[in-house]
Amino acid sequence: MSDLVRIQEKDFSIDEEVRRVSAASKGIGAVATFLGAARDFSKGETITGLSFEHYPVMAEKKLADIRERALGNFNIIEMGIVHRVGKIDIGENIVLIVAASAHRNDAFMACEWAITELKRTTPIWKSETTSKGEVWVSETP
Amino acid sequence: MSDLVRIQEKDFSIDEEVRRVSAASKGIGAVATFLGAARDFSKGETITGLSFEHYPVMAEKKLADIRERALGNFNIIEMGIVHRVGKIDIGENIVLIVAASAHRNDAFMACEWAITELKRTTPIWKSETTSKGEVWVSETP
Amino acid sequence: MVTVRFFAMLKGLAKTEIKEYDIKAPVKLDELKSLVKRDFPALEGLLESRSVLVSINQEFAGKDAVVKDGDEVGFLPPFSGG
Amino acid sequence: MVTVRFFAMLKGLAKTEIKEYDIKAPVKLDELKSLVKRDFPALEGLLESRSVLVSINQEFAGKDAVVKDGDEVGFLPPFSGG
Repeated sequence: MSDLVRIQEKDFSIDEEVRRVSAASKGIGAVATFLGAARDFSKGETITGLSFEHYPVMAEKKLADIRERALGNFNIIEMGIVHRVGKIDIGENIVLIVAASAHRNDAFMACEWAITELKRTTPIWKSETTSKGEVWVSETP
Repeated sequence: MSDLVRIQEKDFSIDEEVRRVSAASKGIGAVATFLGAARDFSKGETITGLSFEHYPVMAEKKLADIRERALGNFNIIEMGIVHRVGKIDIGENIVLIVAASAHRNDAFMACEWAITELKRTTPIWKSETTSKGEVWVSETP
Repeated sequence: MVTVRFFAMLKGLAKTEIKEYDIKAPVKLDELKSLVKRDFPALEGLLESRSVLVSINQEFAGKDAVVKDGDEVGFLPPFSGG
Repeated sequence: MVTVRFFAMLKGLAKTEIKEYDIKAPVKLDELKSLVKRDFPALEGLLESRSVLVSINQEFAGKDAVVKDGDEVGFLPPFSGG
């Protein structure tokens, strides 16, 4: 299901991603999503732009692995994950997790787990542009 | 903020609702959403369609109240709630909660609380069309 | 005049959505309930059950509430939105 | 040949993204690390810290891993995706 898990430069539509995931089954009654967006502020610094770099092949592998483990460990029907790379303006979308299940608790749990696991295991790096220039972010809040 | 909290017959777009909520601040970094969709199956019965009825004025008041209490009790920046009424086909959207915050835990908590509170306090009723005809649902799963 | 509104299965059982009562002086909610049960015997069990809530003018009302001229009273079966 | 890849601040400090080592017989990851530290002194502290992970052929590698001809080794500073 490679189109359910993607790393791409271009923006995504939440409606489209939810449709893609929901196509898995008419038994889906609950869809929890997490959207990460580019904030203008971090650790006291005003941010004017972001940029993301990833380790190609490995990052995609880790995202596919998160989906597989989510399907194996939570009572969900399908999951989608999209992460953008390259330059991202303030207010723009960065990452989307979509977890679909029959009942809402399962969807929420899987969604929260997946975004935490993404931050922990996926080789993607963020740089922030501030008044001091462009700096790599070494910690995830 | 009446357009952030609505009851309507027509479908909604998640992207549009997230944009509406995100317009509140550029400090929004995390958006958790819950989408309730029409399943084809409930308590052993195949469902061919749904219909929702609400108590006008009171239902809108209760949704506005959920948003106010969410803003007062969780560290979120904004919240939107949309619930559809009238006939809804299988696979279609029913309800959307959008919770936006700086950090993801706050968004997830407020989103889960709001959908639970909606089910508990908002005068909206679902009827399901099955092979036995149209029946009102007296319990929320 | 007090307007009583029925929703969902209550509406189906009562075979009507609205019933008006010519009430001028304030009455206890329980008295209004008795009138409703008399007029709609099919609702008797439900109106006594804790699962049917009551609203007065679109706000939840407690057991001891008082209904007065011009009020709208809603009988609300268990919600199933979301 | 073993290909070493640097990411994020490591890439900036090393002033390169890729460095190739002419390794034929398998070597311990630690030996490769010593070569890298020799060639890129600015990375020394980071490569010794627990916060920089190592991958071999796009999978996380443990301390005792062995690197062989044809492998791709990644030095991965703390992730900040999401």
